[in-house]
Formats: sequence, structure tokens, C-alpha cells
Amino acid sequence: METIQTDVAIIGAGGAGLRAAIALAETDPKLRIALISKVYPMRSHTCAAEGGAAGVIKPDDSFDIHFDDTVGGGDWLSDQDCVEYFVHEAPKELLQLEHWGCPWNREPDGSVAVRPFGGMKKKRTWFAADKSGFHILHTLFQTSLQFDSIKRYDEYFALDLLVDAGRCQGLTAMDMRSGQLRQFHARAVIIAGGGAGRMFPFTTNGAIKTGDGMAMAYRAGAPLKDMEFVQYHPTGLPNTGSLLTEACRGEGGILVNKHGRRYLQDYGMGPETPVGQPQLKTMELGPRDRVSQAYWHELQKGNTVTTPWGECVLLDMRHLGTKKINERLPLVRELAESYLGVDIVKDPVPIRPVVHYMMGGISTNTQAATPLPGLFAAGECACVSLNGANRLGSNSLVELLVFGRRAALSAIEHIEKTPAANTAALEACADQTQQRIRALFSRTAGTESVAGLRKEMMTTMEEHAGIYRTEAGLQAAVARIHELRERYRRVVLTDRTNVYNTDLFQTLELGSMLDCAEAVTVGALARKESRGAHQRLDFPERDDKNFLRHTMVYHQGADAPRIDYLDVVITRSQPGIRDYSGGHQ
Amino acid sequence: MSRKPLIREVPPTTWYFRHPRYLRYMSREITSLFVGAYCVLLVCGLGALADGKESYEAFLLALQSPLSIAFHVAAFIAALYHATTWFNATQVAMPIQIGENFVPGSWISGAHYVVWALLSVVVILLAGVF
Amino acid sequence: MAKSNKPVVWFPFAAGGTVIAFFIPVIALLTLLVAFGKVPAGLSYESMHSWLADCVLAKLAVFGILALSLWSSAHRLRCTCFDFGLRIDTLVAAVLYSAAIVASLAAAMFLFRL
Amino acid sequence: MKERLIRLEVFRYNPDTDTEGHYQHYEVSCLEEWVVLDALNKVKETLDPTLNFRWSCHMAVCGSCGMMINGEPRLACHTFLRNYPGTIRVEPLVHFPVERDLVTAPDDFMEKLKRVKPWIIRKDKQPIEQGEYRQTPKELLRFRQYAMCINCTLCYAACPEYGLTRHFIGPAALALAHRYNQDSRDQGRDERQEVVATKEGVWECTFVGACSEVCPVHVDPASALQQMKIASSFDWIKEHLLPGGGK
Ligand SMILES: Cc1cc2nc3c(=O)[nH]c(=O)nc-3n(C[C@H](O)[C@H](O)[C@H](O)COP(=O)(O)OP(=O)(O)OC[C@H]3O[C@@H](n4cnc5c(N)ncnc54)[C@H](O)[C@@H]3O)c2cc1C
Ligand code: SF4
Ligand code: F3S
Ligand code: FES
Repeated sequence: METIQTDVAIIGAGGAGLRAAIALAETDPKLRIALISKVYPMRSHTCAAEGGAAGVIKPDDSFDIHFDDTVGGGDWLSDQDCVEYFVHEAPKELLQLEHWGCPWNREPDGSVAVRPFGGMKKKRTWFAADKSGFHILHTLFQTSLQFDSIKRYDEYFALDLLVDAGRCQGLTAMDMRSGQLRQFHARAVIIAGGGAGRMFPFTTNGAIKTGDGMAMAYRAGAPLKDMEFVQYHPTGLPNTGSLLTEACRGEGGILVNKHGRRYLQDYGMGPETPVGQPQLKTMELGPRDRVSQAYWHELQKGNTVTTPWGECVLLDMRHLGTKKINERLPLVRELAESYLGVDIVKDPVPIRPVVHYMMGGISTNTQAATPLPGLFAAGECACVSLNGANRLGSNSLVELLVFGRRAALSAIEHIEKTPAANTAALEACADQTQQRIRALFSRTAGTESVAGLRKEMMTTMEEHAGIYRTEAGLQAAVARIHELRERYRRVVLTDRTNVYNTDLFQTLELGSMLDCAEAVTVGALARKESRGAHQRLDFPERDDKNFLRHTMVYHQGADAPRIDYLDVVITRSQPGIRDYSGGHQ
Repeated sequence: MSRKPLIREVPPTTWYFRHPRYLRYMSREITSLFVGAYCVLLVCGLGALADGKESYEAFLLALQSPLSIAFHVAAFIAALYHATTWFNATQVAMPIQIGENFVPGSWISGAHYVVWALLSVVVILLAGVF
Repeated sequence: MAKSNKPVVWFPFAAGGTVIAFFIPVIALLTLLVAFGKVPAGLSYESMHSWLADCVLAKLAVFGILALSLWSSAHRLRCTCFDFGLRIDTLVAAVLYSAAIVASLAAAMFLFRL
Repeated sequence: MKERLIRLEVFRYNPDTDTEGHYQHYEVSCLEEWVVLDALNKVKETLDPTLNFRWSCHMAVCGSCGMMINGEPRLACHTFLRNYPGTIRVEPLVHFPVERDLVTAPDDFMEKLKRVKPWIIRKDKQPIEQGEYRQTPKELLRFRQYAMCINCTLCYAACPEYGLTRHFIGPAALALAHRYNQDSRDQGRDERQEVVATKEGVWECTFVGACSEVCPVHVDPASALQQMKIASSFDWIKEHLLPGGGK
């Protein structure tokens, strides 16, 4: 197996991975940086983010308000030291991006423009039309091209971390186009592998979001934190799951049920605001968890509209007018038109909540370091505890930047004090990957198919680990996922060739998703309260006495995982009531 | 085994049969043959004019042969085709931004067509067709 | 890599393309009338001669239209040859550009003699 | 929602076993509102797991799923079955080496992209603390269209000149150079001209216009390239014909 020596290896070239790579290259031009990604960087799913990125920039706004919005939005499960650091770094990072050429929308005077977003008390979301993530990703990618020290390994599928002497010192990966295995020996590893929404059948997430990074760290001994918090986005297309950005509501779109009633007022987000005059932090601009939950209640009450694609509610943007829609929401119009055949200028669009984002992930601290020395993580795959129990729209894109950079700086600090590697030990470790892959290739007896298992996993997750959860459902889910993990060991490849074998990659991805699904379900079963995106019908109240803490799930091989807890860091905001009544409590 | 990418060569002499839009492109380009030849013919006419009345009138008479008629029809069509493709293309090559927005391309081509029509009428009047 | 000198040939090509578009169709229409035996009054020897012999501006205009159109056609033909698979671009270019220059010089000479 | 039996004719090539490509036929039942990518996924899930193609976003933004569909370069996730009544022929993007099945190697494009220096170049960098570079909406609109490129390389598959002369930098990379040239924050046009104005740059373009016709996000590279030709010509005149090189 060919060995590649490098200083820092980054797994993932989405927003977080690219930001980390640039920070490394800028801070120390002599560093050798390996940027490893299973897709070309600009294909990473950051490109799909539409709405925008939050950072305090306007005079009427303040760090404190951004802090309060984030902590309250996260239902007090955020670590407040982390949020503090984040809100201060956010505008710097967004300005940096501006200096690198990101085409942010502007005010007539040439300053950047901001838009309102769900759960935010002030307008502070920077946006580039409704292609914000796309522009961020391409700006980062193109900027990264000027650094020769960033060596890209495009279409390399990362498999396992190399751990020796209690430190993470590299990884194994497969060159997807030759099918050959490589080992990267690195003095520090940063995982920026993105989310895992593909565990669910209806999701805004792209095909690549299979939680490989999370699973890799998990298998190597790093705990996964708060995995039970899975965000549903209230407005997804019912057939493809494609997202209609929150900006639809930010710009003034309204949600109505089959009687034409703006039902959010019935779920603690009222009273009704005038149509076309969205008010921050209330009604349609409530937080995602609440708005998605309201859909579920409407569904129970039979207030949803029956469409060929299932039960839906309606997102009405007609009153915004053609001009504003074309100017601010062109992508939304295009998506609804082509995939659903609905012109938002003329008709309301049927929508439903779809899985969108993983609040949980590889446990990291405010320095972006995991408990496993030498391993750092940033972006959606990490849980730095910024988002708590519910992420506010437009905080994630900034998180990529802030903690992508932070991970890079921490990695440099770590490198300075690490001893030399024991190459032989790392090679022995890498051999295990080789054996795993060989075993997979040589297995012939078996009846399980990837597509079949994947489908069962998705159905289980949708049924039992969705917007509302129960003890019985979760128990069934835990058992089912456990069973699927066992059956996974009998999966047989149909394709045993080497070059660009997507049958193989889908098999590996399924393995990652099952690992993540395990952490989600056991975490959810153990958390006997309702908080943010985790809602239990049997425990409808938040329980700060027992659960104001993070779930930590540890991998135990084939056995059931071990659960532990970690206290939430509280500096100045004590748990309170999440108020989205627009001050009409 | 490892990579062995398949290279599919482009047939250098027949590629334009692959897609109607390539044929349209080639027909646009091929107008140059007719226009060029036509210009050479005009130069000859100029030569005849310089040689005196007789040779000029002989030239005009020679233009009336069937071959010449066919050629003229071809050249005229070619020139027309060239003109339309050219006017439609100027908006692409030279977009104009007034205020924030770009002037719609159809306006730019439209303006060209108007000028073209005026110029043609002037030339026709000068030539004393009517 | 050095910057290309293509503008030398491309600029007159672009200018010529515009000239062709504006003028050649109507001129071709006139000579088409001639070909059909209907010589417009303005194309008679007398009027052509008096028009061109007396007015330098007219001479210049005619020369400009012809030279640019010739150049433009030659350049485009060069590209077309390449597109047809003729891979001897330098030779093609030399022949076609020379032809355009020779024809333009001839035109200049004739105009001068008028 | 109508279901329909879709007949696909898909290009297959496996370097481990094949020396040439061939076509394989599949029949799958699909919903009328689906896209070609959905049909391919269904084939992979239910008929033939060995069929390989790239995709991720399913919303025409990641640029992964470019392929020839009935001879036209298209995004499979944005090509609707309802517009294709007959057999659908799917093959990898032309002008690129085929790794396997519908998967091509875009290395040449990636290398060319880097050569046009698609990043902001400044002579005087303003510190972050001083805030944003001011840019009016008008200045933004001067380049935004060219910043929309999703790097799907459909335009490379469409451009015959790229097929005939592989050293041509090509439409998308050049359009991105134009994007930065047009950005009021950028001062790097001179550097980019070292690539743009060479024999490999805009002068290889004969304005076929196919690039703009196939571009799924309306970048209009043809327009960018023609604008750059005009600007480069004026540069040349300044450098060679004006006293002092126009400096
Ligand atoms: C449709 C949509 C809209 C969104 N809108 C917004 C918004 O408006 N505002 C906001 O703040 N947030 C938004 N988000 C959330 C945000 O975009 C994501 O959380 C964020 O982009 C994740 O970035 P990332 O860098 O962590 O991961 P990604 O961009 O997903 O990148 C993951 C990278 O990891 C690589 N990778 C994964 N597995 C492997 C492996 N095994 N081997 C090698 N490489 C691997 C991939 O190739 C990829 O390069 C949105 C999300 C979605 C899905
Ligand atoms: S210019 Fe258009 S067609 Fe070409 S790569 Fe970019 S998005 Fe694709
Ligand atoms: S198709 Fe090719 S030739 Fe030019 S206009 Fe587009 S790059
Ligand atoms: S799947 Fe992303 S562009 Fe088609």
C-alpha cells in the first residue's frame, strides 16, 4: 500500500475542510496539507445551502443578541463559551470571505445586505441571492487554488483513522478511480466530512451526506455527541426533498393549512402578523423545530392537503410579486417549477418537513479538538455544541468557517508538540483496513443487498426517530438498527472490480450510516425529555434537572454502544422559556 | 488492475454531423466563402469600371448569365444569413449596462436591425432603384 | 506563454463582419437585380463613374467596405478550413490573407485610376 | 402521477474487462415527473448495481451528474423524463476520457481552472478590521452571472473547438477569469491576460456558441469570451500602436 507523508490531513473538502486548508496554508506556508475528498471540492454539499450566513454587522445589532438567539434557539443545550467565541468570530469570517470575492448581496451604498431568518431577532443573515452556500463553497475552493501547499486528493474515499499511542496519526483512503488503497501518515487529522441526513428517506441532503466522517471517528474511539438532535426543515419539496430555503419565509412567504389558516398561531408562535410583513422571531419566522412540529400536529388533526406526493401544507408566496421573487428567490421559483410543476408566482407550493441537518456529531470542544489527541473536527460532522438542540438557520455556514479555521490553528499547535510517528505501527494499523476491504470483496455467501438494507434503515428512522418519538418506537428502532448492523456484515458486493466501483462505495456508506443511526436511536431512547428537535410524546416537557447535558455515545464494536453524559457549559444565560410570540406572551 | 481511461477521439473532418447546432455553425461560417467570392467579383467590377464604359457594360452583361444568377442568389442568401447571425450576436459580445440592469439583448439586436433597414433603404434610394 | 498577436487579424475580422452585415446584403440585392437584367439607374456607367471619380470620400468608403469584407471573409474561411479538418493552418492563413490583401490592393488601384 | 416504462440505452465501459465501450439496454418503470437521474438510480437499485455514475445534490447545483442524453450534454438531475417520449440514450460527456461507464475524468478542466487564477488579486490588501470592500449592486451585477458556474463541464462537452484542440482553456475556465476581471474588488486582470490572451486562451474560440446553449445555469460563457476578445484586442492596440505601450 502506498504511503503518503503529510503534516495535516483533512477529510472533506466542503466549506469546513476548505476553510481549514486555507487557514493552514496561510498560517504556515511550509506545512504539507493533504485535502482528501470523495467528491471534487465544489461538489460538496455546502453548495446546496441557499439562505445565508449569520454575522453581526449592522449598527442596530449586537453580539449579545446573536448569542441570546443562538442559545435560546438551541433550547439551552449549547455550550455558551462556544457560542460566545462563535458570535465574535462570525463577522470576521464573513468579511474575510467578502475579501476573497464572495458575491454577497449589497445595499445601494455598497455595504453588504442582510436578511431576516428564522429564530433571529435582528436581520443579520448575509446572503448571495438564494445561492449563498454555493458561492461560499466556490469562493473558498477558488481561493484555495492559489496555495500550492494544499495538495488535493480528489475522489479519495477515506476509510479508517490510523491511531497509535493514543493519538490519531493518519488515515487510510481509497483512490476511487483506481481502486487502490493509500495510507496517509499525518501529524494531525481534521475531519470535515459533513452530515448524515441520508439515513432518512426524505432529506435535503445530497447523496454524499452519509456520515462517513462521524462513523470513522466513532469507530476510532472518539464519542459522538447529541446525535439524537436531527433537524427537520419545515419547507421541503414533498417528492425530491429539495429545500425551499427559509428565506422564502424571511422574505414574507406564509404557511397555511387546507382551510387557508395560518396555523402557526395555534402553536405558540402567534398572534398572526400581517401578510407580507414578516416579523422577526414569530409566526413563519419561528425556529425550525417548532415550525416542523406544527406540521405534525396539523397532520394529526387532518388539516393537511392531500397531494399525489403525500400529505402537505402550503407555502404561499404569491403576494411577494414577480419582481421580488425573481430578485431574491430565483432558485426557489426554478425548483418548484421544474420538479413540482408549481409556479410560486401564481400558486402556493405544497411542502412538508424534511430531514435537513445533524446538530450532533463528533464531540469537539471550542478549540475544535476531539477527545482523541491529534484528531480535530469541524463543520456539520462535528458537534462543537454551538447549535444545541436546534440549529438556527444561517448559523451553520458560519460555523464551517469559524471552526474550520479554529481546527486548523489547533492542529498547528498540536503538531508543534507531537513526537515522531512509529511508522511500523501505523502500517500495521492500515493493514486492518486492507483486510476489511479484502474480506468484503471475497465474501460470496450472503443474501443481503445494499439497496434493501438501506431502505429498511430509512423506513425505521422515518417511522421511529422522526419529528415525534416514543419509548416503544425508539426501542423498536434500536433493536432494528442493531439487527441491520448485524445483517450488514453479510452484505455481498455485486461488483468486484476496481475502477470507480460505486457499488463498493455505497456499501461503505451504508456502514457509516448504520453507525450513525445507532448513535441517533440510542441517544434518543435515553433522553427522556423534549428539547428542541428531540420531541418525545411520552416526555413532552424539557427536563433541565436530568438532561441539561450532552449525550456522549461510544462505539463498542458489534456490541451496543456505551452512553455517557457531559455537562452543558453555561456562562450567563440560564435556561428559560423559548418565546416566539413576537412579544405577545 | 488500475485506471485505463477510454479516450474517444473526435472525428476531425466529420464532427459537425454530430449535432444540428454544429451544422448551423458551419453554415454560418461557410457564408464567408460566398461573401468573399462576391467581394472579389465586386473588385472585378471596379476594375471594369476603371477600364472604361465598354468593359463596364460588358461586365454588367456578363452578370446576367444563369451561373451568375445562381451565384448571386447564393451570395445574397449568405449575406443575409451572416447579417442576422451577426446582429443576434452583438448583444452577446457587447452587453450594455444602464443603471443597475443590463439592457435586454433583444433591444440591442433590435436597434441593429433598425439601423440596418435604414441603411439599406438609403443605399437602394441612392442606387436609384425607384 | 506569450500573448497572442491574434488581435491583428481578429480586429479587422470583427470590423469586417459588421460591415458585411450592414452593407453586403443590400449591395448583393442590387447586383442581383443586374443579374436579372434590371440595372438600377445608379449602377449605370455614367453615374457610377461620376460618383466615384469626383468624391474621395466615396472612394474611401468603397475601399473600406471591400477591404474589410475581404479580410473578414478570408479570416473566417481560414477557421472554417480548420473546422473541416485541414490541419495546415499556417499555409491556409498565408494563402487566404494574401488573397485578401491582393484583392484589396487591386481595388485601391482601380479606385485610384478612376 | 402516471407511471411509464422507460427504455434506457446506457454506455458501459469497464477498464478491468473491456477495451471498448458498448451500450446496454434497461427497462424500468418510472414516474412521469422523474428525471433521468431517478431512472438511473432505479436501475442501479433494482436491476444492475454495477452501473456507475456520479451524482449528489439532485437539484442542479453540485455539477456532478453531467452526461450526454440523446446526444446533448445535460445534467441528469435536471432532465425530465416527460420530455423524452422514446428510448433515452445515455453516454458519458464527450471530450473527456471515460474512467468507467458514465464517469469521466475532468482533470484537464481542473488544471485549466487553476491556470486562469480564479481568485481575487489585490495590490493593496485592506485589513479585515476596516470592513468590507464597498461594491454597489450595479458592480455586483457586472459579474454575478459569470460567478454562477457550477463547473459541470457541459460546455466543454459542447464546444467543438475544445474537442478539436485540447490545449484550449475552454469556456467555463475563461468565463471565470472574466468573472474576476469584472469584479470591482479585483486588480488581477493583467496577470490573467497572460493566459487569457494567449493562443490557448480566448483566441481558440470561434464563437460556436454551443457552450452557452447547453449551460444549465445560464452563465453564457460565449458572451464572456467575446467580451474578452474585444478587450484583449484593445489591449494589443494600446501595447503595440500607442506611444509608450499605452502605459
Ligand atoms: C439544502 C441545504 C440548505 C442549507 N442552507 C443553509 C443555510 O442557508 N444557512 C446555513 O447556515 N446552513 C445551511 N445548511 C447547512 C449547511 O449547508 C451544511 O451544514 C454545511 O454546508 C456542511 O458543510 P461541511 O463542510 O461540514 O460538509 P459538506 O459541504 O457536506 O462537505 C463534506 C465533505 O466531506 C467529504 N467526505 C465525506 N465523506 C467522505 C469520505 N468517506 N472520504 C472522503 N471525503 C469524504 C465530502 O466529499 C465533502 O467534500 C443547508 C444545508 C442543506 C442540505
Ligand atoms: S459555464 Fe455553464 S456549462 Fe460550463 S461548466 Fe459552468 S455551469 Fe457548466
Ligand atoms: S462553444 Fe466553444 S468556440 Fe467559443 S463560444 Fe463557446 S467556447
Ligand atoms: S446531482 Fe448535483 S447537479 Fe445533478
